[in-house]
Amino acid sequence: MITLGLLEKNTFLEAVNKKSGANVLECYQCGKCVSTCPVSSYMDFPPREIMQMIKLGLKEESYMANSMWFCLTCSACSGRCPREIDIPAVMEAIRHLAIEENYRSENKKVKDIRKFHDIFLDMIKRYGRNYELRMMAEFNIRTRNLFKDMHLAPKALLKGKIPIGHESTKSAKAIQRMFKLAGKLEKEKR
Amino acid sequence: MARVGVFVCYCGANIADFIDVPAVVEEAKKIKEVKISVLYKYMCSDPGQGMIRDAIVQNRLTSVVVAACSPRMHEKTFRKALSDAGMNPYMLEVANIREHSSWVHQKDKKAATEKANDLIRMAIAKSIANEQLHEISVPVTKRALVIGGGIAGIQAALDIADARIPVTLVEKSPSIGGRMAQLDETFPTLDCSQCILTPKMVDVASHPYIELIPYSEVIELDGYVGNYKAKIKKKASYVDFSSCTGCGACTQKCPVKVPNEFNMNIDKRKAIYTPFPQAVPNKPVIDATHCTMLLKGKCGICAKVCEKGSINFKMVDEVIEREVGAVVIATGYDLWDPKPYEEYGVGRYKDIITSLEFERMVSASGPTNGVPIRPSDGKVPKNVVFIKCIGSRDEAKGIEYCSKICCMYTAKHAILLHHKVHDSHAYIFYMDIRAAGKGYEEFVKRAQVETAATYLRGRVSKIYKKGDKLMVRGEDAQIGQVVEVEADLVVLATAVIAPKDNPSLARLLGVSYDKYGYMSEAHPKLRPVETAKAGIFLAGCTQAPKDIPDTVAQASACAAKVCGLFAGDTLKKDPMVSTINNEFCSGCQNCVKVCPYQAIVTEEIPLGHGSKELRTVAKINEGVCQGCGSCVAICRSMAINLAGFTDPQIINEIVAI
Amino acid sequence: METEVKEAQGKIISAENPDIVAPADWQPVIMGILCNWCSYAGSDLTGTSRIQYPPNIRIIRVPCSSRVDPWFIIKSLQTTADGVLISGCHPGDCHYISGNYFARRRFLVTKKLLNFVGYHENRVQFSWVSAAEGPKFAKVVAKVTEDIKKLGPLHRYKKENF
Amino acid sequence: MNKLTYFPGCSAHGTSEEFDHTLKLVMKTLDVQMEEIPDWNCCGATSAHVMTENLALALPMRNLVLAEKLENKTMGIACASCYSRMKGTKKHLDENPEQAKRINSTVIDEGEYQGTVEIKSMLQYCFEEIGLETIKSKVTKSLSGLKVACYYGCLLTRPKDVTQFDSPEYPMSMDLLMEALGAKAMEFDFKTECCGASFSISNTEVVESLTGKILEVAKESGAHLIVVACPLCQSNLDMRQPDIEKHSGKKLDIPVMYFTQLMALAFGYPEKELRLPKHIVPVEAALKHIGDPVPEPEKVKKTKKAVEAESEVE
Ligand SMILES: Cc1cc2nc3c(=O)[nH]c(=O)nc-3n(C[C@H](O)[C@H](O)[C@H](O)COP(=O)(O)OP(=O)(O)OC[C@H]3O[C@@H](n4cnc5c(N)ncnc54)[C@H](O)[C@@H]3O)c2cc1C
Ligand SMILES: Cc1cc2nc3c(=O)[nH]c(=O)nc-3n(C[C@H](O)[C@H](O)[C@H](O)COP(=O)(O)OP(=O)(O)OC[C@H]3O[C@@H](n4cnc5c(N)ncnc54)[C@H](O)[C@@H]3O)c2cc1C
Ligand code: SF4
Ligand code: SF4
Ligand code: SF4
Ligand code: SF4
Ligand code: SF4
Ligand code: SF4
Ligand code: SF4
Ligand code: SF4
Repeated sequence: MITLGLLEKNTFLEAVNKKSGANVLECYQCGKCVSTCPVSSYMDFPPREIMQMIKLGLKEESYMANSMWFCLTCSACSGRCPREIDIPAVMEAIRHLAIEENYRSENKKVKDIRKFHDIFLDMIKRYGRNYELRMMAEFNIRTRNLFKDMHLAPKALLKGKIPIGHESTKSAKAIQRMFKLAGKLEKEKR
Repeated sequence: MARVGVFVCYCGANIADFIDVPAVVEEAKKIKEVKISVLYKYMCSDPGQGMIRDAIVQNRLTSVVVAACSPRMHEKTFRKALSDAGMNPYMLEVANIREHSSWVHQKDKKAATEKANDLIRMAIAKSIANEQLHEISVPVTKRALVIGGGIAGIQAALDIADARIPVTLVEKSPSIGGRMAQLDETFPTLDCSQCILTPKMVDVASHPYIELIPYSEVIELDGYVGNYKAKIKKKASYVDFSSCTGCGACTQKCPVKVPNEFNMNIDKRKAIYTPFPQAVPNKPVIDATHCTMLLKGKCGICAKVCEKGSINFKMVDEVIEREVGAVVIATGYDLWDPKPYEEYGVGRYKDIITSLEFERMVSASGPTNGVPIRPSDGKVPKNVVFIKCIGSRDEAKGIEYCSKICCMYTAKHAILLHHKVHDSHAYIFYMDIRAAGKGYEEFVKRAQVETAATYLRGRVSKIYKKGDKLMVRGEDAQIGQVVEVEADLVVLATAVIAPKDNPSLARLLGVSYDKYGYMSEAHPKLRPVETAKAGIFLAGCTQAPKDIPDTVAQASACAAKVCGLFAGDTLKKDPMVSTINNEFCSGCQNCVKVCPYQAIVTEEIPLGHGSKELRTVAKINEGVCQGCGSCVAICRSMAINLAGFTDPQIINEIVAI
Repeated sequence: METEVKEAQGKIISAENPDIVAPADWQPVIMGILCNWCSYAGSDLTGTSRIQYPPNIRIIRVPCSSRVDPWFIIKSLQTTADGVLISGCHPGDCHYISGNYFARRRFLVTKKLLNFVGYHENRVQFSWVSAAEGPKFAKVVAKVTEDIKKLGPLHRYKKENF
Repeated sequence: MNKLTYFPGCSAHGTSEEFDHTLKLVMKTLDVQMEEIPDWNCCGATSAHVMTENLALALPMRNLVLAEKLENKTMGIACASCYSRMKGTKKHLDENPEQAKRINSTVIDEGEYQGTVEIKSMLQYCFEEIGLETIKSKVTKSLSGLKVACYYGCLLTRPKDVTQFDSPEYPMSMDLLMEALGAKAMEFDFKTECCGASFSISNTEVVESLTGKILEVAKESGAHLIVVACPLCQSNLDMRQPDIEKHSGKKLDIPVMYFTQLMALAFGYPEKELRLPKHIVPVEAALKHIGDPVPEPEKVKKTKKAVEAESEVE
C-alpha cells in the first residue's frame, strides 16, 4: 500500500515536466501508449503507470523502475498519444534525473543496459567511431556473460558481417576534448 | 432649470443605524436644483411611493432621486411611481446608500454618511442630464422559420404549429427525418426509430400550419427580432412535386446507379430517387450530378415512364422569400471521418466500419436486411470489436470534447448485435462509460450482463490483419495487460461533429458559433436554447452533440420560446439603446465591428444638404440593439449615444463629488 | 516611479507631483465603474452579506465594461478621483457576449497612455468580479484603496472631500 | 550532376558495407556525386542520448559543423538511427539557440555551428530529390514478379515533427520506390513497429521477441523478402533469424535486403555487386521470383446481399 500525504507541491512532477518539456498532468490514462510500446511487457511500470506515478509524486519508485532504461526512444507511443505527450522525453527526463541524483537500480537487466551504453560511449571516446566487435566482446566480459551471442560470431565474422579491424577518426583528440567539455557542462548544470 | 426631488429612505434601521440620514437630507438641500429633500421610513411602501407622487405634482419636479437600496431591487417600483404621477419613468435615479454604504461601512458612521452624500450628489447630477425615454415597441410577424428537418426541427415545427402559429420548415435534403431516420432501435428503451419517427414526419407533411420546403436552403436573412425576411433557395429537383404521385416508376427504370448516402454507401440508389421508402415528401428528385440526361443529354427514360409528365429537365433553382418573426436552427450534426487513424488501417481494411454503417446494417429495412455482414466477404461476423471515442477526446487526431452519445449507442450496438447474431460476441474498448441519463446506466448494465459484452478499458493502439481476421491490440488497464482481440468486424464509434456549413450559415444568420462550428447559445446554463441574437433559437445537435431525448426537449423549449415571443402583437423593449447621430459619423465602421449583436449596419446618405454625392454612415437598428454601449465607447467621432447612460450623464456623475 | 507614500512634516505628497500635498489624515477618492450584470451585482452582494470594506469608493453603474470610455477615466483623475477601478464580468461571462473583451483591450491601451503622461500605473486598475463574488469585491476595493493611499493625492486637498 | 554530402555512419564501413557499396553504385547511375564528410565521428547513437544530454547533442553537432564546411546544401544519411539523432539534434539546436551556443563550445575547434545543412535519409533523398520518374527511367531489369515487404523501422518516419517525412504509421515511399522498380509491395502492417535495435547487444531477449513478430507478419503478407533502409534494422532482422527460428520452432527464412541492393539490381548491376554472401539468411532463392508471371489485380467482389438489397428499395 502507498500512503499519499498532502501533495502541496509536487516537485518531482515539476522537475520531470521541466526537463521533458511535456506536461504529465495531461495524461488521462487511456493506455494507448502501453499497447503501442514494443517493450512495455518488460517494464515493471509501463508508460501509462509511470505517468500516474509522476502525478502521485512517487519519485523513488520511479527512479528505481526499469521502464526508462527499457525505453527504446522509438517514439511510437508519443506518435499515438491522444494528448500528444512526449512520452520518450518523459522517460529520458526520469533517466537523467535518476543518473544526476545517483539512483542505481540493482536490476540485472538495467545494469546490463547501463553497462552497454557506458561501453559504447567509451568506444566513441577512444576511437571517435564505434568498433563493433570489440564492443561486443567488452560487453560480454563486463556482464560476465562471455559466450553470449558467440555462436553468432563465427558466422558473422566469416561472412564479413562484423569487420575485424576498425576505423577511427583522425582527430581523436578533438573527440576527447569534446567529452571533457561536455562533462564539465553536465556538472555546471547541476 | 431642473427641479429635482430627493427622497431618502431609512430602510427601517438598515440605513438609519449607520448613516446620519437627517444630515444627508439637509446636505442635499444645499444643491440649487433640489427643490425638495425628504425622509421616510420605507420609501418603497405604498405611503412612501405616495409621498413621491405627491411631491412630483406639488413641486413640479423634473427628475427624482431616491436614496435607498440597490436599483436592482426597486428601480422598477419607483419608475412606476413616477409614471403614476404623470412623469416620464426614466427621469428616476436611485442612489444606492444601503448595499453600497450603510451595510458595508457599519463601523464608521461618519465615512458612511459622507459616502451617502456623494452618492446622492452623483445621482442628482445624473438625473439632471436624464432624458425622457419611451419603451420601444416593435411589430411581430407571427411566422416561424425552422432550418433543418431532423427530429429537432420536426419537433419544434410541430409544437409551434400546434399553437396555431404558421411555420416554414426548410430542409436541405429531399426528405425530412435527419439522422434519426437512419437509426435502427434507439436507446435507452430500444423503440424502433422509424416507428416513432415516421408518424411525426407524416404529421409535418399534413399539418395545416406547416409549410414544408424540402431540398432547399436559407441563403439570406435580413431584419431583426419579430421582423426577419428570409430568402430560401429551392434547388431544382427536376420533378414537379405538385403533379407527381410518388408512384416510383421513374426510379425503378432509371439505369444509373449511385452510392446510396442514406445507407452509408453500402448499396446503391438511382439517379432519380427518394432517399428512403418512408421519405416525406415521398417524391423523387433527380441527382443532377449523376443523371446522364442532365450531364450529357442522353436517356430521358424517367420522363418517358412517368404517366403524370412530372419530370421537367428544364427546371432551375428558384429563390423564394418568407417574412418570419423568429428562427429555429436545427441543422443537426455530421460524423467525423476516421481516416487519420492510420494505425488502425482505416481505409485499407474493409472490415473496419463506422457506427452509422453498423446502424444501417442492423436496421431491418437497411441494405443488408438487418444482418450485420463483413464488407470484405459478406460473411456474418461473430467476434465484433467496438472502439469508442474515435476522434472524440483526441486532440491529436480529432477533437477535444466528448461526443456524449457514443457510449450509449455502443452499448446499444452490443445488444443489437446479440439480437441479430446469437452466437456472436461483442468486445468494447472504452476509456470511460458515460451513461448519465434516466435509465442509461441500467441500459449499459443490460449490455454488460444480459448481452455479456466484454468491456476492456483502454484505447486501441493498433489493428493488423492476420488471415481473414483483424487483430485489435489495446491495453486492458484493469489487469494491466496488453490484449489482442481477433475480430471479424471492427466498429468505430466516430465523433459527432458540427455540420461543415454551420459557420457559413451562422454568419448569414448573424449568430455566433464556437471553435468547433457548433452554434453558440446565449448562456450555457440559463439561456441554452437562445442565441445571442434575439428571436433566433437553437434545437438539437446544431448546438452540441446530444441524444434524441435531449434533442426533443430542446426543440420543445424552442417552441415555447417562439410562442412566448409571439404572445403579443408587438414586442416591448427597454428604451436604453444606442443611436447614431449621422451628422457626426465619419463612416469608420469601428462600431459595426464591436457590436456583439450585429445591430449596426451602414447606409448611404447625401454628402451635404441637397448634395447628390453620397457618403456611408452607420445606423443602429433599435430592435436589435441590446444597449451594451460598446459602440459608444469605440466611436472616435462621439456620434453614438446610449440612452440612459449618455456621456453627459456619466460625466455629471464623475464631477459631482 | 516611487510607490511609497512620501510623508513630510505630517503631510502626504503625491507620487506624481511633489507640489500636491495633503494632511496626514487624507483619504483618497476612488471612482468605481462597474458593469451592471456582474460586478455591480457582486458589490450588492457584498452589501447584503455585510462584508466591510474601506469607504473610499464611489460607484457608477454602466451596462457593460465596454461602455467605459477612456475619457471617463481621464476625467475622473483630472477632476475628483485619486484612482479608478473598473470592474466587469469574467472573460467569457460577459452578459453582452464579448463586450468585456473589447473593454479589456481598450483599457490596456489607456493605461499605457496614462503611464506615458506621468500617472502611476496603479492609479487605474481593472478586475473581474462576478455576481457571486461579494467577498472578492471587498478584497479588490481594499487592495485598490491601499494602493492608492501609497500613491498619495492627485488633487489639491479639499476638506469637504472627507 | 547533383552533389550530396554523405554521412555513412559507423556501420557503413562495418556491418552494412553492402548498403554503402550499393548506395554508391546507385548514386553513380543517378548521377549524384557523394562527398563523404571528412573525419566524421559517431553520432552517439542511443547510448549518448540515454546517458547524457550534452554529449548527445555535441557528437552530432560536430558532424553538422564539419558538413557545413562543404558546399552542398543537403546531407544524406544512410543509417536511420544516425539520421534520427542528427536531425533531432539539429531541430533541438535550432529551437534552443542559447543551448546551441553552449554545446558549440565543446567542438569550437571545428568551427561555429550555423544550422545551414538540410538533412535527409537516403530513402527520403531518392524519393523527394531524385523522384520516382527518374528512378523508373534507369531501370533496365524490371523486378516484376518479386513480392516485397517494406520495413521502415521506427526512426525513419518518427517522430513526425523531427523527420517531416512520410506517415509514421503507414509510410508508402519505399513501397512506391519498389513498385517503380517493378516489384510488388505487399500490404504489411508492421512497417514501422520497432525492432529493438538499440538492445541488439544488451538485451537480446527483447530483440528476439520484437523481431520475431515483425518477421512473422512480413512472412504472412506473402512477401519473398523484406526491404529495409537501415543497417540496424537489417542486422537485427537478418542476424537474429536463426535464433528466433530455434526458439520459436517456426520456420521463417525470409531474407532482408537493402533498398539500394534492389535498386542496383534493377539498374542492371550484376548480382555479385550486391555482396549477397554477407547475408545470414540467403537471398538467392528469393531473387529467383523475378520474372514470375504477375496475376491480374483482383476485382473487389461486391457483397451479394448488398446487391440484392438494391432491387428492394422500392
Ligand atoms: C450511430 C448512432 C446511433 C444513435 N443512436 C441513438 C439512440 O439509440 N438513441 C438516441 O437517443 N440517439 C441516438 N443517436 C443520436 C441521434 O441521432 C441524434 O440525437 C439526433 O438525430 C439529433 O437530431 P437533430 O435533429 O439535431 O439532427 P439531424 O438528425 O442531423 O438532423 C438535421 C437535419 O438538418 C438538415 N440540415 C442540415 N443543414 C441544413 C441546412 N443548412 N439547411 C437546411 N437543412 C439542413 C439535415 O439534412 C438533417 O435533416 C445516434 C447517433 C448515431 C450516430
Ligand atoms: C453538490 C451539487 C453540485 C451541483 N453543481 C452544479 C453545477 O455546478 N452546475 C450545474 O449545472 N448543476 C449543478 N448541480 C445540479 C443542480 O443543482 C440541479 O440541476 C438544479 O438545481 C435542478 O433544479 P430543479 O429546479 O429541477 O430542482 P430543485 O433545485 O431541487 O428545486 C425544486 C424546488 O421545488 C420545491 N418543491 C419540492 N417539492 C415540492 C412540492 N411538493 N410542492 C411545492 N414545491 C416543492 C423545492 O422546495 C425546491 O425549491 C449540482 C447539484 C449538486 C447536488
Ligand atoms: S497514450 Fe498518452 S494519455 Fe494515454 S496513457 Fe499514454 S501517456 Fe497517457
Ligand atoms: S518511445 Fe519508449 S516508451 Fe515509447 S513506445 Fe518506444 S520504447 Fe515504449
Ligand atoms: S414516375 Fe412520375 S409520378 Fe411516379 S414518382 Fe416518378 S415523377 Fe412521380
Ligand atoms: S434521365 Fe436521368 S434520372 Fe431519368 S432515368 Fe435517365 S439517368 Fe435516370
Ligand atoms: S460518449 Fe463515450 S464514447 Fe463517446 S466520446 Fe464520450 S466517452 Fe467517448
Ligand atoms: S453517478 Fe455521478 S459521479 Fe457517478 S458516474 Fe454518474 S454522474 Fe458520475
Ligand atoms: S464608430 Fe462612430 S464614426 Fe465610426 S461608423 Fe460608427 S458611428 Fe460612425
Ligand atoms: S449598444 Fe451594444 S448592442 Fe447596441 S448597437 Fe451598440 S454595440 Fe450594438
